[in-house]
Amino acid sequence: MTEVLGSADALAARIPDGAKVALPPDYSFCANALVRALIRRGAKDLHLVGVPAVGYQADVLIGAGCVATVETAAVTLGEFGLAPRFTAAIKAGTIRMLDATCPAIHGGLQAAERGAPFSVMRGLIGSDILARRPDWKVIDNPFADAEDPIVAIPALVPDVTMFHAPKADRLGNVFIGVRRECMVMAHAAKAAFITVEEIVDGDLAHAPETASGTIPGLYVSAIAEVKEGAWPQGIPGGYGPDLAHIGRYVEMARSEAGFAQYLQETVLGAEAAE
Amino acid sequence: MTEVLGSADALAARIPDGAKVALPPDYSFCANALVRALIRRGAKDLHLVGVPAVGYQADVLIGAGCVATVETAAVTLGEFGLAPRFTAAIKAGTIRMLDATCPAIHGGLQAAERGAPFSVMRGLIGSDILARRPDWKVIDNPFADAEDPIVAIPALVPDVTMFHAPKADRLGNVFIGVRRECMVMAHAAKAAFITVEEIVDGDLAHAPETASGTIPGLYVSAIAEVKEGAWPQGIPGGYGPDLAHIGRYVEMARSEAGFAQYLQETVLGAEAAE
Amino acid sequence: MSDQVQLEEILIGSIAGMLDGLGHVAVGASSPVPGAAALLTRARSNGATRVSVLGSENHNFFTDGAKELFDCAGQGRIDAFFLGGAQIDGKANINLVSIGDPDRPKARFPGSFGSAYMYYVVPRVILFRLEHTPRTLVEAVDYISAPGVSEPGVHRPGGPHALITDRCLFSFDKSRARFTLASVHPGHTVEEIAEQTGFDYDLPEGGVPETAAPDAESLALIRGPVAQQLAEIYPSFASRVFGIDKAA
Amino acid sequence: MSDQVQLEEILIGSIAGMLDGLGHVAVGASSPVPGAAALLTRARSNGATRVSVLGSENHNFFTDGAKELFDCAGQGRIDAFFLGGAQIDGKANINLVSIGDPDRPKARFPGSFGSAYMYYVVPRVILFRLEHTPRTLVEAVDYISAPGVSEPGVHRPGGPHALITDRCLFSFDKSRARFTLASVHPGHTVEEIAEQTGFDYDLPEGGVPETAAPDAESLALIRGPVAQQLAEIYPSFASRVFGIDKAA
Repeated sequence: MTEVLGSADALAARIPDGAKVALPPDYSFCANALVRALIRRGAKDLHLVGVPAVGYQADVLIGAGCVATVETAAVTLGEFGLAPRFTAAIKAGTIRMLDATCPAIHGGLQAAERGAPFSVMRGLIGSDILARRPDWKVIDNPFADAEDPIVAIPALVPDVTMFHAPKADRLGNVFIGVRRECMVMAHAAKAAFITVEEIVDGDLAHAPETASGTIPGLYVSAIAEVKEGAWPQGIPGGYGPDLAHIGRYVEMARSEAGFAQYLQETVLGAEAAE
Repeated sequence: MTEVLGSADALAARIPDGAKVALPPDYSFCANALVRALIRRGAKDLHLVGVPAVGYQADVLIGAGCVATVETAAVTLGEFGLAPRFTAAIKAGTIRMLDATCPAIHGGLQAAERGAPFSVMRGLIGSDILARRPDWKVIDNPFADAEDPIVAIPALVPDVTMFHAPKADRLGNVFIGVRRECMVMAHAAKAAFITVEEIVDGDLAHAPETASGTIPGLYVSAIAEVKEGAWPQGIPGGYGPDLAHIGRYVEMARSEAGFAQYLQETVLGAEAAE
Repeated sequence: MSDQVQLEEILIGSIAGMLDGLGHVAVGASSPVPGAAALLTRARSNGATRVSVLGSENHNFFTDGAKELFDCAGQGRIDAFFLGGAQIDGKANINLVSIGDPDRPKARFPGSFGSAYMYYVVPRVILFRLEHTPRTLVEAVDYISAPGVSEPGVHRPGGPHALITDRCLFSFDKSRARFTLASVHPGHTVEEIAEQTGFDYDLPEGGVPETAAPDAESLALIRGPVAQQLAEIYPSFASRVFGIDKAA
Repeated sequence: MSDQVQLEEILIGSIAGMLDGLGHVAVGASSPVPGAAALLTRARSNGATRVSVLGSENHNFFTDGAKELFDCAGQGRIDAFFLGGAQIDGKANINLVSIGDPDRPKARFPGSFGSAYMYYVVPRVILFRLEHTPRTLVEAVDYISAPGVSEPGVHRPGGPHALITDRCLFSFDKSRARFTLASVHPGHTVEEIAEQTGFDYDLPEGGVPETAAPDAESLALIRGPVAQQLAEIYPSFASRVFGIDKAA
């Protein structure tokens, strides 16, 4: 059964060092309170998977030294430009980068969702993305009359999927609406730790107005109610991003010292609040 | 843009002879008014694809001589037992049967949805299903250390997807709720012809309580409002099946003469009403 | 409903005994006895065992369409499932398709449904067949919807665990691809099983026990909450076996 | 906003000219000029052209999550898309990843996003790069996020159609894997393009025309409804170029 926990920090305690952690893109449901809790608990050697891209979440975790590997189609702060701690880490060679392309991330997760060892996809052939991914294979399309190489992407099984959703019920059902990548991420992963704006009464998986956008509790390891748990990002259909804060982050994170001060102000002292 | 047509018969006129037509299972959204309209227009040589199983819809179409091929994991009338016209046609050898298993149908449609030439799936090896499907291939899993045969299912691209949904809007957006197989069927097919209980005002793809269960009009070729268009089957969340009618169907359809009488009573004279 | 323990109740109790402690049991459409067994297991677990009954509104939480059952099984999230067969043979091959030449069969059944996947990936598949005769339990099936065992090298985490019929319970040994007669239901005999079974099977050392009836607590659960829940999904079964009409 | 036609308006009109008559144009995140061009095309088609703008609430109808854009393209339902690149070379290879050795790069960019798929499957990909210098338009990219052309035998229904910059428009010939200078924007010269372009390209016979400004009707649409729609998606762009604040 889905555990109902009291805080993002309680969820973070269940995400082990070295875990392969799937994160949604900035325009989806980012669990930033849980990101901060992971930093506070001193998480190490995380393998982040951006589904299919990732931004602030990854940058903060990288800056705080929690990350060994980033696997994604892009790391970007959108209109704020390059992610400073990611860029610094790549230049310094302190994280391993597994560049991908969006549908390869989706295809790997869908293979995991289907219990298949791999998915095949068009594209990629002739790119340096493929050339630098020996874990992907080019095979022959067995249905083609002539030579027809196609890329096989192995099942991508996250140890943990984490995101911040608008609501859950006490049975562990989590409403994600049209942010369906969060459902695939939960299906594909071994565990899902989800913060929500609100834990509500009733059964979201059976109420007609929510059922089609709800992840059943079967796939949800634990939830915690965390108000504004996406901050400083927004939650689609809810509040918007805190653009002033993100702008300040980008300024401070240009230097290691500035980033350390940001962590001190925004993350390390925030335990009581989350 | 999605066409809004006046009747099931107008939709049926757009479904050509020989089309590969995807149909949902009995417990989903069956477009039986459109089935009757296809019979009235004298459709021929249809290749039915049951996603993943099919029942009354297929049996009536087979009995009326509209069907050349059935591709599905099962043809069943559920608690009413075997589908009589299907069974008779199989014994007489008058239709081609492509037996499948449920996840092979889903895998083929998902390959089509993804624009991939095939999906791979576990299972099937050693079965007569596989032995009798030369259009499926066994390939080596390129990610395995040892021999690891796995079945490749080619993309299943229906010419037409047809079903009966609770509602659509005038933009062609169609609400299907948790009956997500209907969304995959629409994504995978070249055309989708959909009857609905009701055409409503507004934009279902943007209203929060319907968006997550809505197929965007991009995938919908044409719709028609047909009240009780699933009859004699029900529509989940709406009306239930007409068990007395289905029971009578099963009795009448035991013989060719009885089926002909059923068609005369239920289908051929119903044009004005649909 | 009489006070005597009915065959269905023995079957329900016996199947539930094979499900206790599992996390998630899924039941296909039109399977009232396995469905009742799964609901009994859930009741005895105080809800720790999840149950998915296809075709049920209340006991089915899937929200991703017809594919989710199979995806869920492929993810390793379904611990037990039920399959039947027009024919079942001594190697636990099942036939859901046809008798005779499949191209011009003497009998045609609905089809294989998800068996050719579920049988491979669900760890504990329980075969359930109420008609136990030499016609249904055969030496070799006419059509293999799904094989009981696979060649080495074929990925197969799942497979048959047992076969329960209206006469007896067989266990299945995957390494030897053979059934063993595990117990005989009350009122039936070892000799009768031998006569009515078309395939070879093993007998346990020390004799064949009688299939146990459910204990009093389980019987109360079966006749109480389980029967009530069943009435929503299988009204005619609940009415016939438990005399319960579907709740409004 | 002055009455003079601005560079952005010329770009918008020029791109829209390559989109007219298409059924569905998709625009990636952070692409205001291509987004405006797609919206202009839709306005000129009376809504017959569908437009999907990633990151927009109003102009994005997808309901199947982040994968739907790519699925939709794979199904052949997207006729045109836009890509850029930190570097673009003369064979239309694009680099969205890094400069120098990718393991210890001199510069690192966000990454390839969906380019290594969309570039292969969308029939008409328009490359868009506002900084036209020898540093961005290079002989050979340092990292191929997606190649401009593919070997025979590689499934590739899609690919580059044109490259538009702040100085000019190049067309692309897939069979020869070469760009041709198609037109030069007002205020720029053929000589300047030669100086500022790091790759070889062809010149058309009969001279290089000037890129046409949008006609009066199109200009009115750009400055009217298109600018209003743009303000929802790209408020800072709409404010800077059209002096429009985001609608409430």
